[in-house]
Amino acid sequence: MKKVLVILLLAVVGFYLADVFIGIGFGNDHFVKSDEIKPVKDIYLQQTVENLKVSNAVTSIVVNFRGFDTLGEVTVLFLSVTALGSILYRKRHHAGDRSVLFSASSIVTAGSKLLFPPILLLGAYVFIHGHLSPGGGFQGGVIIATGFLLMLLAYENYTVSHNALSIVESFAGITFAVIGLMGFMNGGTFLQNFLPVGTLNDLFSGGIIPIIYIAVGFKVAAELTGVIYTVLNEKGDQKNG
Amino acid sequence: MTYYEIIGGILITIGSIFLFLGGLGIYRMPDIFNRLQAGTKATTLGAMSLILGVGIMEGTWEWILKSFVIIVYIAFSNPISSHALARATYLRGHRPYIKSEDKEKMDAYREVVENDPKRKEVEV
Amino acid sequence: MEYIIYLAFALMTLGIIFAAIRFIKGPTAGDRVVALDTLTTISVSALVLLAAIFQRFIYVDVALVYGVLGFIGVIVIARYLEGAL
Amino acid sequence: MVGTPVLFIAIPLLAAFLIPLLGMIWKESVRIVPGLVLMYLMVLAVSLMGHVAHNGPIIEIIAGWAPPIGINLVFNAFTGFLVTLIIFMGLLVWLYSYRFKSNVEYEPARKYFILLMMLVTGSTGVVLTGDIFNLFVFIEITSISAYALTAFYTGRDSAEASFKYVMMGSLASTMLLIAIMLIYSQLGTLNMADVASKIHLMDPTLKAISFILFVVALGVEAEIFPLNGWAPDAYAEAPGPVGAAFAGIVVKAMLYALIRFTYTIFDLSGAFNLLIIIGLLTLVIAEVAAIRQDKLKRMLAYSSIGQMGLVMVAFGIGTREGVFAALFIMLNHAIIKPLLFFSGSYLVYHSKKKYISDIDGMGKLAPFTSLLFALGAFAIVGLPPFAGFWSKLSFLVAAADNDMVLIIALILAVSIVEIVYYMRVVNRIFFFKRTTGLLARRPTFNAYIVMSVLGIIVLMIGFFPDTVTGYIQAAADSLFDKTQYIHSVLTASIQ
Amino acid sequence: MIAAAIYAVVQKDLLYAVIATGIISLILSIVFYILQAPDVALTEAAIGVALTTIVFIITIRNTVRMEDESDKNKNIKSAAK
Amino acid sequence: MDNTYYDLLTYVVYGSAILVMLIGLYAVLVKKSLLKIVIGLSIVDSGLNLLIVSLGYLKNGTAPIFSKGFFELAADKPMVDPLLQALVLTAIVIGFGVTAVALSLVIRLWRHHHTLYIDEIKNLKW
Amino acid sequence: METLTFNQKLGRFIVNWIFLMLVWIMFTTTFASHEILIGLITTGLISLFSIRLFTCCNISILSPVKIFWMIWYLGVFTVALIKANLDVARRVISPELPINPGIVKFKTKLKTNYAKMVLANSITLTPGTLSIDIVDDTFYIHWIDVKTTNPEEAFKEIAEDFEKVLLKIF
Repeated sequence: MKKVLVILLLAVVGFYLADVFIGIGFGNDHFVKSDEIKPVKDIYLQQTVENLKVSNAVTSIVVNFRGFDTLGEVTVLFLSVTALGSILYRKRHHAGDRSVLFSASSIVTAGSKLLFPPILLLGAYVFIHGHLSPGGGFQGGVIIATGFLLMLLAYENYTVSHNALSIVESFAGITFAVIGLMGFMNGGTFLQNFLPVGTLNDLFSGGIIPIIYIAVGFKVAAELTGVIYTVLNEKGDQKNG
Repeated sequence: MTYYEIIGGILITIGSIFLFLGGLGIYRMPDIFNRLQAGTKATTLGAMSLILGVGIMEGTWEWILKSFVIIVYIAFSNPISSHALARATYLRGHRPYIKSEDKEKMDAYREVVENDPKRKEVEV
Repeated sequence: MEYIIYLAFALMTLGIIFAAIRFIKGPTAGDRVVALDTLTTISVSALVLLAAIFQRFIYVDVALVYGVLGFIGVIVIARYLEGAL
Repeated sequence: MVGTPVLFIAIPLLAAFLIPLLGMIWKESVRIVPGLVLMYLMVLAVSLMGHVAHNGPIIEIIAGWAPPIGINLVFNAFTGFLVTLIIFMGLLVWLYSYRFKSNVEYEPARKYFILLMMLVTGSTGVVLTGDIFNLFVFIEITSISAYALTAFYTGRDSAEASFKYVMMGSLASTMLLIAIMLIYSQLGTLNMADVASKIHLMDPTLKAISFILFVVALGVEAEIFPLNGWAPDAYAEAPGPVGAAFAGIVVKAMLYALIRFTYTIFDLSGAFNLLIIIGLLTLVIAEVAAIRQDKLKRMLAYSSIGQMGLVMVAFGIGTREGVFAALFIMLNHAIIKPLLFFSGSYLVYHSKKKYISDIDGMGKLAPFTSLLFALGAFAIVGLPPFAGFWSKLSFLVAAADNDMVLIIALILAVSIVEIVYYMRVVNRIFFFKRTTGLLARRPTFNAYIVMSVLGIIVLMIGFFPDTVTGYIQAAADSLFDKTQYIHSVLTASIQ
Repeated sequence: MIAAAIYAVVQKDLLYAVIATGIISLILSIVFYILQAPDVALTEAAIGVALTTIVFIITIRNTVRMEDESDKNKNIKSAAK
Repeated sequence: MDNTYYDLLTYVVYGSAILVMLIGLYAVLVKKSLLKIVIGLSIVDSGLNLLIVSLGYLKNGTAPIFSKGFFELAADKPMVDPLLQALVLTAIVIGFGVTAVALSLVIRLWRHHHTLYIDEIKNLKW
Repeated sequence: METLTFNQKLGRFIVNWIFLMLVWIMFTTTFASHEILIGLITTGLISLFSIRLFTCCNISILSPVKIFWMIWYLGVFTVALIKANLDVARRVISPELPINPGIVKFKTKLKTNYAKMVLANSITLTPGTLSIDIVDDTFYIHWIDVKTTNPEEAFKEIAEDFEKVLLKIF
């Protein structure tokens, strides 16, 4: 009975939602036609090429135009790591080691050893080239964290130092915030670009964008590795398949 | 139409055929190990040749280098993952489908699993 | 040339459909993961082919990342099935 | 000027990233640094308030792009008032919990203080920001800290309350995002002032739908009926200071967002009536529910929801006096409810189930705490010499000016219900015989200070209401002046 | 993708549901790619494939695999497959 | 490509995105298992992201990346909306954070009650 | 993990660096000076970090003879791969599924883990075989069409070609 009611309710909600969005249209300019409306995306696209010299417009929005959002996003991740630690916290003597029955076969271990440095390199490539190609600090950080996940899976006694993680994380976060504050130099504003912008499609272009992305990459990598490590160390009360 | 495009087209065709065969293989085979056999081999070669074909079709060295690195990754990672999967399945207690009569002899791995106290089958 | 690409897409779609059927039919977790693995590999190829169609070289990066990470996803589940996580 | 509004966000973030490092060097610093940061922010807020009073609103531009392109922060009399309030409450909560459970180990303590600081920061960001999507990000920051703080104690049923909160919260954020997308898809901008100046161009149906989605989404966070399922549990299961922080900080920030959308951004005619109806429903149902509770903290939580309903009604009146009354109630609630939470959590400190009956006869065992609780109870129901009286009076005056007789009658009836259940508790504290053998817990030194400060403020507002009404009047004026807001944001440039 | 979503919701075995969410994010990232959003596709791929899976799987490891716990026998039987 | 094709696509894309959201919502509302609820939440997130990205798509559009060779090959194509993509990036990250927190709460609940069945955890009923 | 002398470390570092630099060039597909510079720094850092992990081989792997054998191995491998796929194709398409699966074992002479891994991967990708586990130096192979269960004969059938070449490399 409850199911039927819920399905009916959802059908109504879905119908209205679909009606609204189909009314907006797909693949067309959906903004209201008026002289007053100048969608900001056009300004973004124009400024990206002309003033910032960044190839990837998404990057320029994420890091420069709306860099404050990214600061918030990084904070959300930081908070969720903290929240995870605080929720899953147990007193020291309750906490167990990682419960590994036996190690992976030598093929997997050797393979992870071989693939681990290239995965790190791929992550580094993604966040260094964030302003030139798809990707950026966040994605690069995720890739690096996934590399660590591979090592943690393959070696039962592979450990990541918690202190090292939090040091990296803190330094990266501080770098981001300090770069933001350095924008106040020369009478600027928070997060304002203070470096020369270079030329389009060059590695050294976009002013502070690559630096911020590198900081974000390190931070995200450290945070997500922390998440993985925390949950991997979590030991269930009951073992089952 | 240049030679690049012809070679690339041929490679793409071959690759897509093998990808299709991979899908068909994992559909038709009787048990998980045979499915892995079909899935791994056919899709690996399929993906490799298709990606190389795309690289050659575009014909610039950037494309070829990039597709080459994807190929290398796939060639290394795909067998590892299927190996890990096969081992996991076996250790979980699935025995391969064996057609012939002599079941003991055809399953050489069983002795290892059953003799090793550490490697007891995972309790459910 | 276009026909070849259409053919490739049709074949890949068929492959995906068969893998999806295997995923739904099961019967064990392992079979489903095999289907996932196959789907990942086919998707990587499809992404590369799409990049060629869109004529954007940089799109290949996505396929690269996908190819690298898909394998880790499979290993995660495999290690779980081994009971060794 | 000692700084710019962006420091309200930047400094706590910097500190939050620094705290793990400092904690490795000196463990005590994880408790001290957040307090120092909050004190600094308090100084900043007060001095900026002074600046605003003379020179008009401050518009902070971020990343060097003028408002329709970049994100901006707005610090005017209204937001400044709320920011000061929030940071003051944050400071008090920090002081109160500085030594709470001194046996808490290093790791949880570090996390607790980081989360508390980020709760304050997120709320401040919600109030300050001038961008819709940025608002969403800050709401998420606030809610994630709130989830974690709710589940802070492992011993109780806190995880359930928190899970409930997570479910409601994430559905709310989904709706918020859809609403933001509807606005963007029509107007092509995310800046609040820019949206407000162009809102008349928007398709009316879409406008109504996105407004409703906003109200529902923010209603979840601001505990508005019928979306407040999470609130009583969260209040009851969270640590005492956190409950106070919810009442004093989070709800205020979310309500601000709702008010900002109703007053500044949307120009819908029916919105005020909607607010009144929702507010009345919330008020009546929450007060009726409160009288049926047998646990102290749940009762306080329902009372808090009821107060929020009152604030909504006051905003819904839609006149300057109504806004004044609403802000006055908000201020009073923000000060009195933490007092009740602080003293109440000491009264039931040793009780496992936290029933109201456990505090019978507490007045003899813990006279100071009981006295403060009674003070808070008298104040919040609106007995004449205390703070709550003036706010309720101004509210009734505002309602009477608009001939809302029915509402006045209803509010008075609900007030009687409120008086009944608060008096019941006070009666139990002072005049019942002790039935359980539970001992009273002596408040810590910090708690004494905090509670005394709150009590003094309550008395002060009660006897000299003129000390705060000036600020509230300025805040109400600045909320009402929509054109000036839009103008000042859109013409802002880098100083 | 719809099929995968329905499957993830209907399936009683939570492990299969998790694998299905993996497939959802796979298809989702291809759709993002076709909609010309490579950045988003990259993010979705990176997060959805490995990270979400591991977090979900560890939760399953720590708790229980079947959705319907009342039937403990069935739980054991189908996990043995 | 002609217009009817795009009209059809409108229905397909928005329809499937909304359908996915509704399926997730269904799981959240009806299912009894906590993990199923969390899975439902993550599915809702996926659908929402798809909805937002498809809102930003433009006919014959191309990605907003001015890479090498872009100006020779595809300069006449319109750019799809970069702002929406940036917003979706943020939304994905936040969604992941919330999912992680929810799952850790699930583990906590398991420690206390040894069940994920929603009816046996009393406070969750309302 | 074992302790290493400085020379070993240096050798590994250099091999690792060169290998990663090759990968980097493939990633960036450009020879612009900036990219090379950043690449050198990044790869150097990563290889310093992973000296203990990437223990495949020392500097001698860069000798021309070994590189020749590597390329030769690639050739052998490619041929086997294509044969394997034709084989799979035949089996999958034919209606009656001509399979006779089973698991066989054999011993290998290879010593290092890397060599074993490469051999196992090659076996997985070649006709009708799938490596299931390695215990010390015994391979357990799932064979889709078992011809013999004798370890030596199985070895000849499956892995001899590869191992000859691999012994020359590692």
